[in-house]
Amino acid sequence: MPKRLKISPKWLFFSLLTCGVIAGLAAAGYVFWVGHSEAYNVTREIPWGILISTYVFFVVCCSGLCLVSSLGHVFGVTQFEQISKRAILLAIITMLVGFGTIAMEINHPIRMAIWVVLSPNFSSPIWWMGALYGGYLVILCLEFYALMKDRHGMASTLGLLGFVMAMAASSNLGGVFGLLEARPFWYGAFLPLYLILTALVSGGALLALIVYFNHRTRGLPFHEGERSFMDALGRLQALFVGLLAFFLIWKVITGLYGRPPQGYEAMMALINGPLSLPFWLFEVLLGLLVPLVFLLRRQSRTPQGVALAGGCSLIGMFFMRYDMVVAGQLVPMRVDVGEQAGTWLAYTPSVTEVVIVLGALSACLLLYSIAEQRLDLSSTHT
Amino acid sequence: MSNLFWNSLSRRRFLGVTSLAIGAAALGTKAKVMEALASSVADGTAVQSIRNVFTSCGMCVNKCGVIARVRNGVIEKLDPNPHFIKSRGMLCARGNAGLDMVYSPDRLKYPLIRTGERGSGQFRRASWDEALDLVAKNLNELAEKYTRAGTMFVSTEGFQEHFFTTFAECYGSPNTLRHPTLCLSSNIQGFSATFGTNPTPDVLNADYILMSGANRSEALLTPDSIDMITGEGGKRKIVYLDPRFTKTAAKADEWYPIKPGTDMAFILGMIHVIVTESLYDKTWVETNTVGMEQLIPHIQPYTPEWAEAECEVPATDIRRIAREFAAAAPKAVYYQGRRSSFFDNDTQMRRAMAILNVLAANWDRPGGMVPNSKVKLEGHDYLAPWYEDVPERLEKGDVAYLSNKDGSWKYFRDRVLEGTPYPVKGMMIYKQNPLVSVPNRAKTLAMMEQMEFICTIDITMNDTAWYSDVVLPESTYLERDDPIESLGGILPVVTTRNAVIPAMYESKSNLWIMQQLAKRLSGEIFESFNFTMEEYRHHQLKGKPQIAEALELKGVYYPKTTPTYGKFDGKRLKTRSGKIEIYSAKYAKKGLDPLPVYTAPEEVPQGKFRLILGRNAYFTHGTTAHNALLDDIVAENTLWLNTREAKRMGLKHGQMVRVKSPLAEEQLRLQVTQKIRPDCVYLSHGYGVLNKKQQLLQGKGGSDAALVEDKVEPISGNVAMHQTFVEISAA
Amino acid sequence: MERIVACITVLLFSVIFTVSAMAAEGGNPKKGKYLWKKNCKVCHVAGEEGGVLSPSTKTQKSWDRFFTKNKHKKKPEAWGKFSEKDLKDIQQYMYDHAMDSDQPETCG
Amino acid sequence: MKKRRLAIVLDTRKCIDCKACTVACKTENKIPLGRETYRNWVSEGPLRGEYPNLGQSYTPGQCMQCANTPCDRVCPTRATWVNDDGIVVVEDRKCIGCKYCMTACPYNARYYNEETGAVDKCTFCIQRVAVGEIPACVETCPTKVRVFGDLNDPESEVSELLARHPYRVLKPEIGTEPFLFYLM
Repeated sequence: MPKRLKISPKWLFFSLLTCGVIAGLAAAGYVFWVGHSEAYNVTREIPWGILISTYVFFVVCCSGLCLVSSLGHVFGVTQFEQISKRAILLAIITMLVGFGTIAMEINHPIRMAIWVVLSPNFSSPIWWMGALYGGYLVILCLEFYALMKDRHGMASTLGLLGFVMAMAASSNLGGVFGLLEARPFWYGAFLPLYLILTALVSGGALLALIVYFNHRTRGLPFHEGERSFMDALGRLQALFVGLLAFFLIWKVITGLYGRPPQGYEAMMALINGPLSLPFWLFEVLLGLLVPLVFLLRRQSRTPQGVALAGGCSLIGMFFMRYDMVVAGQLVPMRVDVGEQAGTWLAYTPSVTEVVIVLGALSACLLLYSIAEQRLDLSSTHT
Repeated sequence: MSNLFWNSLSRRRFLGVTSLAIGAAALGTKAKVMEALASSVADGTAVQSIRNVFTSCGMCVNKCGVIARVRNGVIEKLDPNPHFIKSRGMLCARGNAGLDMVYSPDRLKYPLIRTGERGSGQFRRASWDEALDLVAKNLNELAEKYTRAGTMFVSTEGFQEHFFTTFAECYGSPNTLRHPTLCLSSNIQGFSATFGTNPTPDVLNADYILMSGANRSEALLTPDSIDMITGEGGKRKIVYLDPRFTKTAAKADEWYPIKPGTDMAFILGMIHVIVTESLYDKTWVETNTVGMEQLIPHIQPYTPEWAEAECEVPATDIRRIAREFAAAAPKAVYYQGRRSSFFDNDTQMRRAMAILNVLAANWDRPGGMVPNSKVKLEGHDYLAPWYEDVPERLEKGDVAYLSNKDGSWKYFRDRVLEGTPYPVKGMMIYKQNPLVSVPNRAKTLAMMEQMEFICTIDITMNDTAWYSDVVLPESTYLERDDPIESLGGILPVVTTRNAVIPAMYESKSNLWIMQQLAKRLSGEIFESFNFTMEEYRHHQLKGKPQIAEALELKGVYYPKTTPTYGKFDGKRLKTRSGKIEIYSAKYAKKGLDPLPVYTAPEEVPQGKFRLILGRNAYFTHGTTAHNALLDDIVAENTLWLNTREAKRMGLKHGQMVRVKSPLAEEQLRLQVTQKIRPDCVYLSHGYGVLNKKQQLLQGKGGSDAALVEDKVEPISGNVAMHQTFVEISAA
Repeated sequence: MERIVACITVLLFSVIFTVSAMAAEGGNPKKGKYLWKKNCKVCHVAGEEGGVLSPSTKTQKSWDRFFTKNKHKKKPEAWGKFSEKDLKDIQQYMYDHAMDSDQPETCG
Repeated sequence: MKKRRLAIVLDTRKCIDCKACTVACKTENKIPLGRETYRNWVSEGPLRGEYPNLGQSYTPGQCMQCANTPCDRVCPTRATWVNDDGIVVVEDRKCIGCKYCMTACPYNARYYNEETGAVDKCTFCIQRVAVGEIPACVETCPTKVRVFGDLNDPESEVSELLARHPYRVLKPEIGTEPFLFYLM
């Protein structure tokens, strides 16, 4: 009889994530080998695909973590302080992974590093994106250092600075899209504000998950204080998600009302077009309605309920980024083929693109899990 | 090893190598390229070797003027020659894509001898000596066994085709078979029977142009395609008849989706109006033509109302168009187009067209039908040996008016298959690709199957080469010196080809190949080929130094820049009567209709569609589909089906469909469009190949040659390609 | 069906006509071409004694007249070396490719 | 020397959609093969009417060399700019391949060139213009749809054409101030 192999859940969890990361790295290697045009399904009409939307997902998560966790050590909402370290650590990780994802999308990341410094264009939202997120990363690192070293004064100051940077960076990221006159679906002040709000939703959702899984994996019971924290977080999330629902409703209404050129077609791509599945199933149902139901009902606003709502929101957010990035490009800039012209262009991510995204998600979880194992992230205030 | 080198470089890389070259030389960025070029011009020192070579395009029959730019031995760009008046200083997509003919990785690179079954594509590389010896041996043996008529010589137009037909004549075979009976022979026949020649419509100066299926925006013909658009357009009107809404239709003032095969009814209806309403110049017709008195009674039954029932163009429009046409005369022209291999009544249809032109009194007048001018060059004299006991052309007598030089593809192939009156067992092919270009591919295959020897000279492994025993690589038009060529037209030009770069791989010019074969056959035959291209060209220009000088300076010679009209005034035409023949006594004598008599085309059977063929501006016949630059524009042919019919049949745009004709079934992608009559389907020519070598064409589109039945027009021997009915179903 | 009959009739007629024309003239045009090129073209090119001449210089009628009446009046001795059969062959070639012959124009 | 403002005036009524311009551009500018790699194009307009009353227009286009230049504005590394002749150029070595300019261009005039490793676009054949030649697309066009010239020269053919004829630009509502003018 061979010795019975015992597979612990932890072992399985880590090996799965490691496999994901390896797959992602392999895909990245493949991209370096064959080149972007071969590996990716992005086209000249739709130059930005799932890698960009995943990047947006990650960096907005990062901003959100910072914004929500600032409620603790910046604004002194004590209930939130217990998770400051974890929030900042995850923020750093999501940003790094986000940067990794966009590095795969950009053809020349090294050229970028050189020329954004030597030849900056201050009118370019992407330049500002780099500058803001770069600066923000430094602040996050310092803040994490301060938290780990229990330098609360420094942490608070840096937290405040980080809060401002998070607002600036995420709204500027909205500006990357919102400043393109060529793309009516994106153009305008909506996206910068929307990105701040979605940052809050993502941040809240992630915090709920952090707290919940911290307890679950360590087998800790939820004490009264933690239950009330989760309840407060749940209420806050309900507010954010509710606001988001209104944002979305008005975006849809303005997209359809009067059928604005191009904006209408892009909106229809979501409502009854190539993106309707991710839109209705993931973005609306899973991302908005399910969390709202869990968060508004007192009975379900338990730690589990809030965490579940957070998980759903987060999945919804991932698809929401995808919908936003792709829908803005689906309407042709130019009709080339006369009679045969369709309303929409086509984009489906390639296997390589999907594997890179899965690798990025795995890397994010893996890094965080390792950090949880290696560092003492428990709050000194509890 | 050069072939391996080219194999290892992908197409993309090729273009990349040159771009790297320019990049490296000019220090990086495009902005720098500009600076480098600017400075090199400023101080007069070129950084690298750049040559500009005058030559003529070889991508289709037009032979437009080209300036080839060669950088460090690589052809970098083909530009139009602005002096080349025939092409109005332009170069089309194909002309620009000529680069890929030279640098395509799929080019034939060295002589090949078949090792496997025919059609298996198994060849081995051979030396020129071995391959040529084998061809000569077979030619001798075939002559021995089947007489010299037992080998057919298949070719199509080109500046070096002459050497091939000369070789055929010197070898002693009467059986040369060229492309005109797949193209325009009925057109030539109909117009020549009327005018003694096939004149050129003066598109530039015409005020009123009628066109039947001559798709000049897509089947480009210089200068007509350009003049149609850029002519003095103030009073210009174009009326266009075509079952398809082509790009020419998009440019026309009026488009009528005429019922295929009924153009003659439309024309007769117009003639009826012009004759009965006396809208023609009676004095002119009286002095210059014969047969008006027979036409007047002949045309009586062909009223516009009758015509409407046949051709589906409203009688009121026919009447109006006839009156407008007559009012615009003599600057009104019924443009005869080029390919006329549509229906079995085509010669008579072109006769009707010619007669309508006669009634416009536009012969040899501005904006009318102008007889071609041509600059005379010294001909190459040769003396083909005399062989006793060589029979006449195989299909002699099968066609009312058979061209000795061109033959008639349909009848010839049938005779080979029957083996009567004598067997033909050898096939020499130059530049033509009959498996793609001749309707009823199965028959062509069967004909090739019964051949004892087939040799193809081409630049690419096309279907015909694929089924050959010996394949000889010719150098492309950009790698050869060609004879001086005189191109006729309203404004004739003289042009030539100069080797832009040396021939790549082991490819050779056709002249060289013919010389080598001649040498191997006999000293007497070689006598006719014993010259260099330089000597040949020198002889052509004997006593005409002005041409040599113009070719040197401008790449083209033209004696005049404005047309001469009326040069035939008072002169005898090349008809029996010496006049324009409305009534053809010559036809009457042969038992043919002396005046065009309308016969209605067969109705489309229930549940079927009429298959019609055509072109787009991105490739030439079967020869340029395999061009990477053009493949980027159109990658395959599609089957056009009217939107209404597609809806009725539940077929969707872009899906694969089966097209079934009585001969074959092909599969291709469906294009649902309003741009075609509901009773027709259309596909463009040149796809659905059999060979496994032309990478870009593998699995692309369907073959028209496989589907189309070999119906024929008996007066000219031209095939009738629009008389095949097909069934469509989802694949 | 009618059309097929028509086609066959046309074909029959054309065959009969070609055959009868041949019978009437009796020459072998290919041989005629050879003889013409070999013997006559020496003088009948630009700058030579005979001046430029080709089959398409004259009409069928004038070729017939030339061979039956004129018989190379300008230089009868050039005529002498041909046999009766040779002359028939040359005449046939000239006739077949005369200015108003049935030989159609071509392409390229 | 007075600054030039180079422009192309197009008479689309002459365009037969033969795509000579596209192939000429591809060879002149060493553009990699592929259906997505091109600097200029001919658009088939929507089919007007119902069978048998149909109409269709063909509209050639390329980079509009906008004066109010969205791609220039958004490029993070200033790899693209408008030169003294009014031509929007790309400096390959500075291009990071973020493709922001591609999303910013309302005409889809840019594509990523894998061989040069940079976003690429029409430059009015800057290498030809520098030595006094006209762009390849202008030269090769059978029906001479395009006329190329300097709008700062009141005597130039483009200036005259724009003075004499009504014209339009593409997507004027976006405010890009394009320098490709379409005669009406």
